[in-house]
Amino acid sequence: MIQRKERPHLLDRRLLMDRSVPGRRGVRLPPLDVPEQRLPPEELLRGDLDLPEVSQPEVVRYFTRLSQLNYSVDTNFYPLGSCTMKYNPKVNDEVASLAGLAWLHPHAPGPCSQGALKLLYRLQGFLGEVTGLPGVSLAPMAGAQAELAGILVIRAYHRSRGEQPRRTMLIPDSAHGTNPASATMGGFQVVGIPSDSQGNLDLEALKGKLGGDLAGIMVTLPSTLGLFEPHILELCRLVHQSGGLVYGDGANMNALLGQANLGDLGFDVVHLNLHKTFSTPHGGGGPGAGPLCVREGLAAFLPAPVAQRVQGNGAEEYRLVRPEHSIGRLGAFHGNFGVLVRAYAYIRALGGPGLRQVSQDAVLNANYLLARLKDRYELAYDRVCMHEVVLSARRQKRRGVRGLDIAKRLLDYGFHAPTMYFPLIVDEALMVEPTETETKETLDAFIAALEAIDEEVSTDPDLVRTAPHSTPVGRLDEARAARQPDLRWRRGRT
Amino acid sequence: MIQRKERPHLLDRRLLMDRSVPGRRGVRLPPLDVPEQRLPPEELLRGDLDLPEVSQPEVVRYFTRLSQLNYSVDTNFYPLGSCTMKYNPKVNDEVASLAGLAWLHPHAPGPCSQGALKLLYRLQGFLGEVTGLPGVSLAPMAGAQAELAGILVIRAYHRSRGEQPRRTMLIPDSAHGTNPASATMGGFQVVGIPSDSQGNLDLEALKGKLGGDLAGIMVTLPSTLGLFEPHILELCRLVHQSGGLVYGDGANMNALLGQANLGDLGFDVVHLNLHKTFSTPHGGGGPGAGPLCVREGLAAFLPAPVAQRVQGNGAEEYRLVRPEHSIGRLGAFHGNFGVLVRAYAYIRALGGPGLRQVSQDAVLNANYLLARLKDRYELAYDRVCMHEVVLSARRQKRRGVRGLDIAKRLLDYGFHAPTMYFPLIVDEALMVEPTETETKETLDAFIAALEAIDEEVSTDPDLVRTAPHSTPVGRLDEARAARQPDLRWRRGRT
Amino acid sequence: MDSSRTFSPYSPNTPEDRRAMLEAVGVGSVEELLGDIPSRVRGAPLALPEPLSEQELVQELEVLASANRHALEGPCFLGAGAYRHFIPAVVRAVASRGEFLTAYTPYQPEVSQGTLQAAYEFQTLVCQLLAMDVANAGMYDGASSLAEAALMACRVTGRSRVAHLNTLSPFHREVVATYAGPQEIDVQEVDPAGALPLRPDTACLLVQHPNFFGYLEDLPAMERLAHASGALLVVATDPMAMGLFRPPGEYGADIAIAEGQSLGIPLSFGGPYIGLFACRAPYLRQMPGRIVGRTVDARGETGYVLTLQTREQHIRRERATSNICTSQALMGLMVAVYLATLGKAGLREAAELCYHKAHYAASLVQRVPGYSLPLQGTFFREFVVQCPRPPAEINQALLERGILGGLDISHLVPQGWLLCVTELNSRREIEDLVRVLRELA
Amino acid sequence: MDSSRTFSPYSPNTPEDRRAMLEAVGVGSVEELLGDIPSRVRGAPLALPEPLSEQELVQELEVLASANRHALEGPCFLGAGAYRHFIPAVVRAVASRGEFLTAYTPYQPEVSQGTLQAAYEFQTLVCQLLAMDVANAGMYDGASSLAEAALMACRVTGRSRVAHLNTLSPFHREVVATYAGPQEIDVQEVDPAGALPLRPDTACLLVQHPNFFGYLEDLPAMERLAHASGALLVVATDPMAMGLFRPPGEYGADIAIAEGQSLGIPLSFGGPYIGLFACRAPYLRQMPGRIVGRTVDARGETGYVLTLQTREQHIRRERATSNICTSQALMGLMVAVYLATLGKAGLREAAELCYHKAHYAASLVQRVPGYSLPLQGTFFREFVVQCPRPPAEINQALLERGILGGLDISHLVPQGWLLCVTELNSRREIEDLVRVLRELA
Ligand SMILES: Cc1ncc(COP(=O)(O)O)c(C=O)c1O
Ligand SMILES: Cc1ncc(COP(=O)(O)O)c(C=O)c1O
Repeated sequence: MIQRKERPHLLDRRLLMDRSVPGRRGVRLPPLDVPEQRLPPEELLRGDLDLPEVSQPEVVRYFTRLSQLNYSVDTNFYPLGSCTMKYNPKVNDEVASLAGLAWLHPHAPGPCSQGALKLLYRLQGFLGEVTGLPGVSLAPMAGAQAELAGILVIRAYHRSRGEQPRRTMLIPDSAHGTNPASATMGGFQVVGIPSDSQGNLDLEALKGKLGGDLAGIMVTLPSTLGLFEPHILELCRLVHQSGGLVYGDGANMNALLGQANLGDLGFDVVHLNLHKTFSTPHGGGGPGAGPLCVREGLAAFLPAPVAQRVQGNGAEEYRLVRPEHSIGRLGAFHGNFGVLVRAYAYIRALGGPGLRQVSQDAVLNANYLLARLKDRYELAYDRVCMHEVVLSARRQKRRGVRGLDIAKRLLDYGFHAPTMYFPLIVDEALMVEPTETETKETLDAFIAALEAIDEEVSTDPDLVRTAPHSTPVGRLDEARAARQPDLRWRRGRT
Repeated sequence: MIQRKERPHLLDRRLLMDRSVPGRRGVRLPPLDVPEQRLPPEELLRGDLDLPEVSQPEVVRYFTRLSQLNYSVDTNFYPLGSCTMKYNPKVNDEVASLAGLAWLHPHAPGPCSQGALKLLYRLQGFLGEVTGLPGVSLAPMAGAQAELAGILVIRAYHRSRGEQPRRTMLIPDSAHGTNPASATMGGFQVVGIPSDSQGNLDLEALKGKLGGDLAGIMVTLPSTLGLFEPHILELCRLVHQSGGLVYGDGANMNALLGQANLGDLGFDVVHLNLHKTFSTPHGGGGPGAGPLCVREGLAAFLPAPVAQRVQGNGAEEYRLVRPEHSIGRLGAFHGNFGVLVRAYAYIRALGGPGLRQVSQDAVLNANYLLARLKDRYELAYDRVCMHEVVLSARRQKRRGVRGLDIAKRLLDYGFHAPTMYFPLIVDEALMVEPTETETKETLDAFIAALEAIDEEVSTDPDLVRTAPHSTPVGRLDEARAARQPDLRWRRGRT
Repeated sequence: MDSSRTFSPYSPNTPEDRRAMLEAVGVGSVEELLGDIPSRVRGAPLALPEPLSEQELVQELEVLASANRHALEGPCFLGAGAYRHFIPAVVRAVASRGEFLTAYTPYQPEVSQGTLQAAYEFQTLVCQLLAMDVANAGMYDGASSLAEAALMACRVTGRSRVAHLNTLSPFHREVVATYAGPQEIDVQEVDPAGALPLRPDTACLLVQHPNFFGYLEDLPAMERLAHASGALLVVATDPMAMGLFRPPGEYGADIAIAEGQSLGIPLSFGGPYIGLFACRAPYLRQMPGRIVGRTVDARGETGYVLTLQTREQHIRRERATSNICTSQALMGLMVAVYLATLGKAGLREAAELCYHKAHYAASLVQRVPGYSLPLQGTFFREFVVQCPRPPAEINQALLERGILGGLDISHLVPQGWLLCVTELNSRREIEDLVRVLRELA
Repeated sequence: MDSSRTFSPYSPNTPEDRRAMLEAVGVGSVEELLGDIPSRVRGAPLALPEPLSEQELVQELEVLASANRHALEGPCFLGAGAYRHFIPAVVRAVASRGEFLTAYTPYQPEVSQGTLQAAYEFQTLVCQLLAMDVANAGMYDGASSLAEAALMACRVTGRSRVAHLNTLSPFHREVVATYAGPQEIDVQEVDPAGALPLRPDTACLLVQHPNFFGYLEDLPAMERLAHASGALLVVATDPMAMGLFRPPGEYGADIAIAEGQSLGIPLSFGGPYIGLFACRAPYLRQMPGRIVGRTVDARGETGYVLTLQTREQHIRRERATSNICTSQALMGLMVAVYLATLGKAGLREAAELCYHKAHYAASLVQRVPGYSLPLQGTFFREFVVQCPRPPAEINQALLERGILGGLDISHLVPQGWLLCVTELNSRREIEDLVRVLRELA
């Protein structure tokens, strides 16, 4: 019998294959309108193809119900630090699905794709302007791929100078995991740089790592601690002095839009995450797009292709070209075009002043949270933050409740949890990024929830430790998942 | 503090005006690109316009969350009797939103609307074929409006014959409320006909009501009891003999698609509910469409406009015309075109055999429920049913639980309730219409839920009487709503 | 491979499922279940075209759609009751959500709070917009709303005559006639200029404002005229005009209705649209249509329900205030999302854009020799042009240049042409139009 | 009226909100919060075009979109890695739901079961399709998947040479080179005809099947070739072909990848697409990318989580199996919906439609004097035509007749032209194409 409070219709979690009934199907295909051709010999042909057999109503209902198990920006506040979960304008999805864009073939000849090429060309220009780095390739399909590409640009640059190979890539200990991983994939040796007591990169430690093997440094600005590196100019100077290049991880660009010219700051190569700063929807884990922006002298190394404008006979004409010393292709085609269209639309809707307002509001919202929460939750570093604030649940931990528990309890309050346990250098980190698209009232409600949870930590810690209680499923056994991997449906198993 | 099991984010039910903050807005409009003109004198202009001021992210989130409070065909089984809640094919929504259809102006001149007119013309033909009544007007915007129109056709017919006015409209006691209401609006006197012990129309009673004042009869086939009137031919003969016409309420046409020719049965005028039988989405209460189908001799009275094909210079051409003795217009334009497009697409996808299969499956599904449930729940009439089965909770009522309670308890099991307390002549009616788009497994789960509830009626009647327990809100106080009408937000009240 | 023709992608059950179910029912075939149907009406298969796969279906509809010239395809100056306005993407995003789209009328309020709360919002917005006390959840369209308003006025006053100005839309007039005729209600046209007293048996005066020709009426005078005879004042308005002009409620209207299409609903060749319907509080129980009310649940939480159902057909049957059942709920949702998105400032701005552009167009047109504006007064986004030659010819010539002209109303005004200009008409479009008119002078 | 230029419709807070927040923060302006930014890099406003209203934005994008000739606008015979297939409406209906579209990577599984269960379905479907043991939740695209597969093979075998057939897509080859280069992995082309033993330090043999030219490879021979040298067999395939042809798993592939675009993803000028990535169970822990696993929650109910994260960059950092983080989850959802909708019979039928139409087209083309099919063997929906004149000329002539021709591959095959035919090409389109070819013979 069913419990009073249960929502049984949300709990029919049978998989498609478990719902499969022989003979059912979801769509009818057109009849063959050409003479039937001889099929190839049997041994080349597929025997059984074990796919689900379900009707169209079942498909719609199954996935609609799945969707309702999700949390999303469209449902509520999603303060996941480092992820910039801002509102994704609906109009951008609409324009990206215009047939002239959504159904354009990547091999469509030049005269058939001038609109798309113009869009790419203009977007390159916009992003060059936003970063202050005019060489732009839109090819990378996410931030991490852009990092790899950027690292390869640095590698190609050094090679082009014919020096002995430089193998060291410096990476702060607060860096996102993709940075060291990308550096390694790019063939470099990763050398860590610690942060100082203020959360800044330890300049002295840096100085100790400079030298002839230095290829470059990967810096995130603001850092993953949500802090603007005050010594950034000096840092760049030092690295350049040693012959290295400075890579900027632009994942946190939401703090700097229209506020700082990254080129002027001394960055040589920077990637942007359009799925963060430029509001393209995250899709539950992609698609994203990670344009790579470089200073003039490095443009020849950019990943292929890039869009170019040429003066054709009278009219201007656009085309894709391979930069002269390109590090090569990153994917079969021209990047995640559908994502690029959305970012283009976003920039066109906001313009320069609008983008500048974005970063101002993002920073203000974060500092508002900081100011209102710092009495209850320890700050990782007690100073003004940029677009996100890193809290520590150290104080709560002393009362027996971990940051993880607080994060889970927030789900009961209807909020998504902050990013947990990152950056790695902050004990019990809770990294909160509100973004500019949230109202003050929402921030106030979030603050109230965190305050209430802090109360609960004192009054009823078990309530918090066993959270969440109101979500479609309870706390999940991740250890078991990793120990006994069950990664796909198999017949006869449930 | 928040309860363990509550879903607080679903409970922020503040209205738009309560969320309004001066200066916020959801969309930017283009700048004025013409010289500013002089505005009319102040006294013609609006002073304050008290509309909500909210940002775009808030609008999206507000309505997305509202939507999640809804039950729908896309989420689960919706066996609401008489409503034919079948699956609404997604492709039909897509084709209806093609710009050439969705953005066609109703006054677009003939040469600019040939595609739309052809669609209307063809749909008229399809529906004429489906009903066996070749005169079709697509103008009525729902079933009830079609009833009024049909009644007016009957009125006009009698008037055209120059007889003394016939004022009596016979209506069975099982009829839907729209039938008597429409007859009254059409200027007729409603005279009721009782049902006999088998749920059939009482032929003897009917005979007593025939006479020179008889304008016609409104029959629902199958009746709202889900039963096919076995004496339908005789009934039509008798009415015709008295000079009356037979109106068929086609709301239950899902039982008869491809099974019976309504013209051959003796109907003179029939409406269809495209939002039922022809799978157009109900939209939470519309839009619908109620085409009116009449026999040849009545076509001249149809509501305006109807589509016509003419042989233009060489090519065929379509246009809208006003039938010669039309009862007039029902709306400013040509009916709910967007709904008609969907119905057209539905018919094109299924064709004749497909439609026939629809009714077969609808009837089989209903009889399956009947067979599996009749041991637990009394049948209104113990006989084979058509597309829906009317149960009675009499037996459960004796154990202290009403049909209403059972309906509410079903919500806890994740199912929508059947139609309750209709038809009025069945005590504790639960009217279940499964439709053809449900799987046997879903029906089995529904049966299991009704069985479990019947157990609960014995073991824990209070659990049922206080249901629902798992829905976004509990049982609502409808009496209070009617006694103290609160029909709109007002400033300063909550 | 043609097996795919033999199944419906929308129906799940397979021959095996059916067999199992027939067995449970205890019959050998569905035919046995259909035994009550007289055999002589059965038999002939439906003569419908072959079923199409989804791919073919889309192709067929694309062909039909492209055989039309739609209103976003180029400059368009058609209005006359259906208006080309910009619709923000959020309206479509919300209204296409399956939970709204595929729900029924909210008969089980506990699982229909989405539809219900949205309808309550809609009622609020309609009241705010029209400055009226109460509103229902929407009617079929503006014209049928006006007809229902006329019937309602007759119920309220116990009278059976309806007067309307001669500036009422001819389409609305026809619908009023359709609804009024069978109830033996006389429909009478009065001239606003010669404001004679209304006949004492008049239930209401119907005034369209802005009227069919785009112009404001003298509502204070109409109010006096109606109320002096004990008739109700029924105002039919355009909701976009409500962004700029004083609302009916401020003129003493007893019932106010409007075609809601301007507020976020696509043209769609005339429907589905939605009728806005509002009245003064005392008349509430004579109002037709669904009404949503706020109440509390068993735990005291706020919730919404369909209310005052004793007015309705399913309770009151032949004594109902109207026969309306299924209405246009989804369109009401679209209106609510549209108004929430534009908001207070946005609706004002949109209305002003229309106003300025229409007036700019009018100022240019009347400077073209041969063209004049025969009507006096204040118009909103539509106005009548008297042309030097039949409007049909002008429209034809415009169409050849890719421009959809105004409505030919030469049967109402000699050489009359009803031109509509909205925020979607750019300056350039307006000036191109005027250039062509000059050629055709 | 131009005040509307000064706000962002996407950001809610008003000047008053900001003032209240600044007060709570205890600063006078946001500038003070940005004090760490060196003043000399600030200042100049961004030189970007003026912001657009939504209405103008849509108009601008419509102009850009209509400056392209898209693949549904008329007959199209382009393929070569991106395919024009029919996509059922349900795919778009599901993938556009905000709850899927606007969620992040499912880091909080308790509120992300939708994304997670869908990914588990995707993994299942990929395994079923390719007949492999395990799959990840998707990679950027097919080409980068192949590159990651090559790196993985090097990790598994501890070797650093990658061999591939000369029939591999040149685009894929380039991407493999990009990824392999920095790790000092040699990429070597081998000729399938001269099946020499592979060098002993070869980590894997990469085989595309059907290959770039549309033809099946001799996979049994390739399997022997690879495994004989202790190298892994990596097969890149096309998922639509899996409806008809034996899957890589049945040929002993160790890693199988595919570009998933054919399965419900629009062409979109080349992206976003998705790479399918599967391998044999023993290599699971060397697999790159996100993986979703089934587990239980605190109450013992089934639930899904991201798992085996110790392979990933955010845990393992420089020792991760890959740097991939954000991937193409939404495309994975689309693939899952597509496959669920077509199902077992549907995918087979779709593949057969492609096969028969492509072979019909080939049979007609090779009967046109001057045209021939230079390659032997079995092809699926693409084939190479040797033309009597440069393919560029032919394409140009076709375009003038509204037909998008095949890919010019004359740099790979003399006068070579890669023609693709899918279920979206009607018989008439095929015959029209052939007619034009005849004219151009
Ligand atoms: C600081 C930082 N760098 C890099 C990345 C990687 O970007 P992507 O996920 O687009 O590959 C992320 C994403 O979370 C990030 O937060
Ligand atoms: C039997 C019957 N007749 C008529 C109607 C009225 O149709 P509509 O709601 O389309 O006005 C209904 C709708 O519920 C019905 O069930």
